[in-house]
Amino acid sequence: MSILVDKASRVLIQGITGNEGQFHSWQMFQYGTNVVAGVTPGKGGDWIFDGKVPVFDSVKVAKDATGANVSVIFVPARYAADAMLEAADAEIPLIVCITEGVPVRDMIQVRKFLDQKKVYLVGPNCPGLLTPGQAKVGIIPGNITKPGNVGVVSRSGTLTYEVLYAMLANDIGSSTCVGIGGDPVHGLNFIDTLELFEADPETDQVVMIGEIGGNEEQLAADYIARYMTKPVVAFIAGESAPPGKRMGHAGAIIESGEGTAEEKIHALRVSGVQIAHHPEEIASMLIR
Amino acid sequence: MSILVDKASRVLIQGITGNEGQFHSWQMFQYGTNVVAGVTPGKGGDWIFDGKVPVFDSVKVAKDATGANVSVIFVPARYAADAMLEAADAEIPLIVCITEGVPVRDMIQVRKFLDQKKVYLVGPNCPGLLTPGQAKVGIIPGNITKPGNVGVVSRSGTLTYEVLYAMLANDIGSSTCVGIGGDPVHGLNFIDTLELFEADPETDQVVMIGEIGGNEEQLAADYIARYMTKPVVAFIAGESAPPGKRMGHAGAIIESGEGTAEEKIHALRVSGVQIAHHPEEIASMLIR
Amino acid sequence: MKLHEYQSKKIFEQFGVPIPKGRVANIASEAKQIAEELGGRVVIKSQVLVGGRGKAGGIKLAKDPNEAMKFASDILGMEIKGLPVRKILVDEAVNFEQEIYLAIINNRSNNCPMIVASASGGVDIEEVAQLSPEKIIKYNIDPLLGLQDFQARDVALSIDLPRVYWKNFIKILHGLYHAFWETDSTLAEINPLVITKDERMMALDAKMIIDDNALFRHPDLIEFRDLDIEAPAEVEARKYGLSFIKLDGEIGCMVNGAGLAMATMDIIQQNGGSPANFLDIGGGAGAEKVSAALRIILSDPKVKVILINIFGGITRCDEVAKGLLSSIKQTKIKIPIVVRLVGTNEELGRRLLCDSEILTADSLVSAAKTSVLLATGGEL
Amino acid sequence: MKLHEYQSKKIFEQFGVPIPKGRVANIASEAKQIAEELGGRVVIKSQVLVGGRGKAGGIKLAKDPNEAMKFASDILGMEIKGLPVRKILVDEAVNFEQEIYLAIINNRSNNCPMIVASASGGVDIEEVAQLSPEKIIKYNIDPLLGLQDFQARDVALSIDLPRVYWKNFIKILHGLYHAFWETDSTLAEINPLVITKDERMMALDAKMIIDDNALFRHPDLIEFRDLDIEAPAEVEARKYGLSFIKLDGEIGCMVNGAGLAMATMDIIQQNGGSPANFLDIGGGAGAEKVSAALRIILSDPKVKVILINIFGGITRCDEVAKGLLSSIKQTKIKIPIVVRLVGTNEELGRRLLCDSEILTADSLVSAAKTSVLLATGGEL
Repeated sequence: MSILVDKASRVLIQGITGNEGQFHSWQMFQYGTNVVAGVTPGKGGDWIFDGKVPVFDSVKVAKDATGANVSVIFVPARYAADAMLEAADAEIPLIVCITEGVPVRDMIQVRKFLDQKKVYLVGPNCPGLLTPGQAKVGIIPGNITKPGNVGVVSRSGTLTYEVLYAMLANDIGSSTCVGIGGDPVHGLNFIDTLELFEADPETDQVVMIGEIGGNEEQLAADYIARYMTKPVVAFIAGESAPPGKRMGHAGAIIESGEGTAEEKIHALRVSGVQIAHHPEEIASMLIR
Repeated sequence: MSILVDKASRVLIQGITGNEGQFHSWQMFQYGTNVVAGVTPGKGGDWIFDGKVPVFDSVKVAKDATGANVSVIFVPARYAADAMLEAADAEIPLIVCITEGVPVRDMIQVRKFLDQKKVYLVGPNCPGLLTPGQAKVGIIPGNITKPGNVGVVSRSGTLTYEVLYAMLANDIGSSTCVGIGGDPVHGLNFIDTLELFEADPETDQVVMIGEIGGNEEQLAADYIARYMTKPVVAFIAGESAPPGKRMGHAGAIIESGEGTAEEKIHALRVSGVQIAHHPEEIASMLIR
Repeated sequence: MKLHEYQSKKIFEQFGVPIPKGRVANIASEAKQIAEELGGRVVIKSQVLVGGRGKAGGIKLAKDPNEAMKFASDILGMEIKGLPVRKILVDEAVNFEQEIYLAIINNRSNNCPMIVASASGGVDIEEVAQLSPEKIIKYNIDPLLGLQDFQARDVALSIDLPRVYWKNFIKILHGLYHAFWETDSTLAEINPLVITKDERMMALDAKMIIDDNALFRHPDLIEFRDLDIEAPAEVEARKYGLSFIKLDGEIGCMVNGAGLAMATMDIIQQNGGSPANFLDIGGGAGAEKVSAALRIILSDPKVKVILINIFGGITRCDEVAKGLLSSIKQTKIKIPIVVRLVGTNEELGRRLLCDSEILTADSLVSAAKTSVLLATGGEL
Repeated sequence: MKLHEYQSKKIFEQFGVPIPKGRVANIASEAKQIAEELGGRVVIKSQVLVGGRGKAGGIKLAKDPNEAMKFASDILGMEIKGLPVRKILVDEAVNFEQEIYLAIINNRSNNCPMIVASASGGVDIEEVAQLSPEKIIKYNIDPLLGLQDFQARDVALSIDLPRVYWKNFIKILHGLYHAFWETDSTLAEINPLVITKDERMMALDAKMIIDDNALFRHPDLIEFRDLDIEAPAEVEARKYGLSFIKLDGEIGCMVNGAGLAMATMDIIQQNGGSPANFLDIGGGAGAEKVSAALRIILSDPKVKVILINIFGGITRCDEVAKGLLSSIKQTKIKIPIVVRLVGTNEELGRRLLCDSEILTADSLVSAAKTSVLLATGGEL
């Protein structure tokens, strides 16, 4: 069908009554996502969206009451770790943290705790997930893609939209789009997502959007060479970036010569991945 | 054969050059235990026991060099947690901590770390293990028991010796004796040990020595009723103890009416366990 | 190590748990002065390490400084459950709406700290636990991760705390947790945590127990040990590293190992006697420790017989025998001593004793029987 | 946030890592005075946030107070890699036997802190890492459990540290680890950690980078931010929550999202142009943020064209258009602006712009091509 989320996903939103949370929750709701609950501590008992979605004080209570199995987090950065831990402690199997600016130390602790819990985390600092026509779980605009056979995985936000938009202009849709986020410590990585796409019968080919910093793309290249049967097209942003300067994402630091765009492109090319020069070119490299 | 240790066990001793460590290591060595290494940070390169046992600076190095698969810890209380963590980190599968007086907070952290590592911990504050004629791993005197078909498990130290001694006087030997220690937070418990004895073909019957405090004996009673096919004889110390006073072991606190000797004896009796009135009586209740 | 209320409150305050204004005093006139400083209405609280102080008359509400002085004087003269009151805490009187119970203890079954909380705090919390266990909330904390905000909120939710107090409650619970963890406590308890009429929260009472084994990490807390409240014999025992507890019987016991010591006491009781004490000389005790133990036992005039049960493992029987002999030489001991020695160097030990007046037994049961016989005036 | 050496040393000292005696100064006479206090021989170290200070002449050993004053005066007049030296650190000169490298950073692959150590510390550590990677020890730390003594010993063993220094080294490594963890650092580095001729260990140089996202937890550290060393445009950008980095090209960029901003720069370069900056206005940027971004770009006189690429998601295209129009109204902008707007409210945004002089493009590639053409003096 798709990976991670579909129309059966029962979505809970942490921070549903905040400014950003409310805006995007409404977008998700309008898209047709099965939003079953919101959580804002201190606002339990309220209802939102014309009385259609109940708000709870805690994730545990919300999960017990609604059977939520996905949580999207929109709370401010300093509370994000607590929100992720709460969702994991309540054993929500898929946690998507949109919040950007979460301290690395918090994420290190969250990851260590989550690793014991066997739950999926996507993000933080990511646009979330979109399975076109079924579920929008995060902030990827719903109108820039349509159902199709291309799995999309990306470390970037608007760059992903650019790619989806170019695909749509060429009448190509996607099975699921996954924004994994660009922070140095995060949840789901390229390999995890590629594995899921490889196993998904609705996905025939994959687009992978990387950027400078770290070595996840290189590891993904290795994985692709060994295990992927489906074709992969990739774009790596940051060829023109000077080394050692922080590029908005903490993740986009070139660490002492490691993690340059050249290096990543080379590794991917060797693994048989087609490389696009710019986002719009991707669409033309996909199989109709 | 026995449980946990036998003549094939390759024993490493942490704190081998300390006062207590050296004395007991020598006893173990003389008993015929396969002592393969000692660890004392800062003394790596030395040899001990007439040049028969090498001393290393770290457990990892010692394990790599000698293939040690059991570690006994004799270091002072304030260093015991570090020693247990070091052994666990080096993935020594059986760690026996003799040291008494380890802070509870340290043990809470150690247990949490060890639970991730899948290693056995016996103790702390315990006399260790003895498989008669094969391996003495700890401080249980070697001359007070002989090979036999009785598994012995105990929260106590000298009380265990008393029981073994009475058994020996009646010509009854033991398969393995396990002192699990009386601290509130510790490793192997009664149930873990009973399970091992139940599965051990050399063990035909089990002696269990408990004391006031906690609820491990009650849980064991439940386990025995459900799963044990081998007969169990038990003695519970502390019938005469006034409530609420600390009895040497932090574990021996009667917690608001829970953990009295009466309660434990009742639970065990209901589970079909024979109860001895005093340690010497145990010998007469065992099957020849 | 149990801490007094005033000591626990001092620690709570350091960790951000609000407490009433107040100060400790040991003379009545000081109580008057503190009452004046605090505006008159105060609570005078005896500082003794036992429960049920209130019911024993050890806590009184004074409406003005003069009454404070009077009550202070009364309470400072009291004995509560055998403990003399040497110190009182003089706290501002607080009007409150609700009493909450909030504590952190170690959960032995799960090897982690556990929050225990109830909306029905106060003096009857144990009754609440008995009659309405559903009103007691228990909540485990991951010891490596520590208390998280969401957990503190869950606790607030569970005890139906009004939302307006959540923020404050979360802060207090974090404070309590840190106080518990950082001081190596085995118990940190607030009972009651009150909501005052002017909508604040504060800890009206405080109780902490510090892990004795961890005191090496807390040199500042060792000063808190209140030697006053301990029997001199127990203080002496600690000095020599002996584990000693005074009881009411007539047969003094000296044993190596806590379990064996309890078993020895049990056998004495089973044979109609009553132990005068619990005394564990520990592993590897030498002659000096043994003589100290003997001295401590003999300091109790009720003791009629001494039973010594040693199973030599680390402890060597000859060392024990030497200790006994040297003590006997120094002090003129008038009561009979029954000794059972088994294990390491047992022959050597027995040989050392055979010329003395010390009686030896070859089994624990016979040693107990002999002791009981002698204690009840019988003859061998 | 990168900290200066003197700031990092201050933190190290708080966490028990020994440092040389010394003080920071910003005038040469002060350096002289400090040298007098320290006994004459001192090292004068420029405090600028770039590597290679020594090779650039920014670190000098002075044999007496007068020389200290002279060197201080020289160094305070320098620029190192474009950064003016505003402060110097005057440290006692230390004679040493060995230079050790010791650092803690985050291991992205294992999501945990990692110790990096080498017996061959000093200025050439990067060369050591290149040529003899086996001389660099890497050691992961469980973030919840924290650094344990045995691990510190393992590190000492791995770098063949003589045993006499172990105890000291373990203390220093614990200090460094705590400094790293407690301050939310992403790097805490000592290079070199020296063994002095009189057998002490101390951190001769210190480097820390604090996680900007965690500064809310460290109000005391925010004061450490050295605005001097940042281009005014970058300071301004931070004020508005914009992520801005000055580069050397001629085409100013304004994009929403870091990845898309990099991709936009890449396309400019692929088409023969060169970007003047990286500028991410972030998600949901309103009109005010857009005008600020425009002002910042225009403050660079080298900019010949501005390329604005907005993919509206959270960001609304009409808000961006409004921001642009209001800026244009206020400032007379003489250079061409090329805009590409897609996504949320894109129609509305384009309609707002159609009467202005702003050029619009319908694809990223065409926007880049137009910008390059205009920057190189071409005409449409």
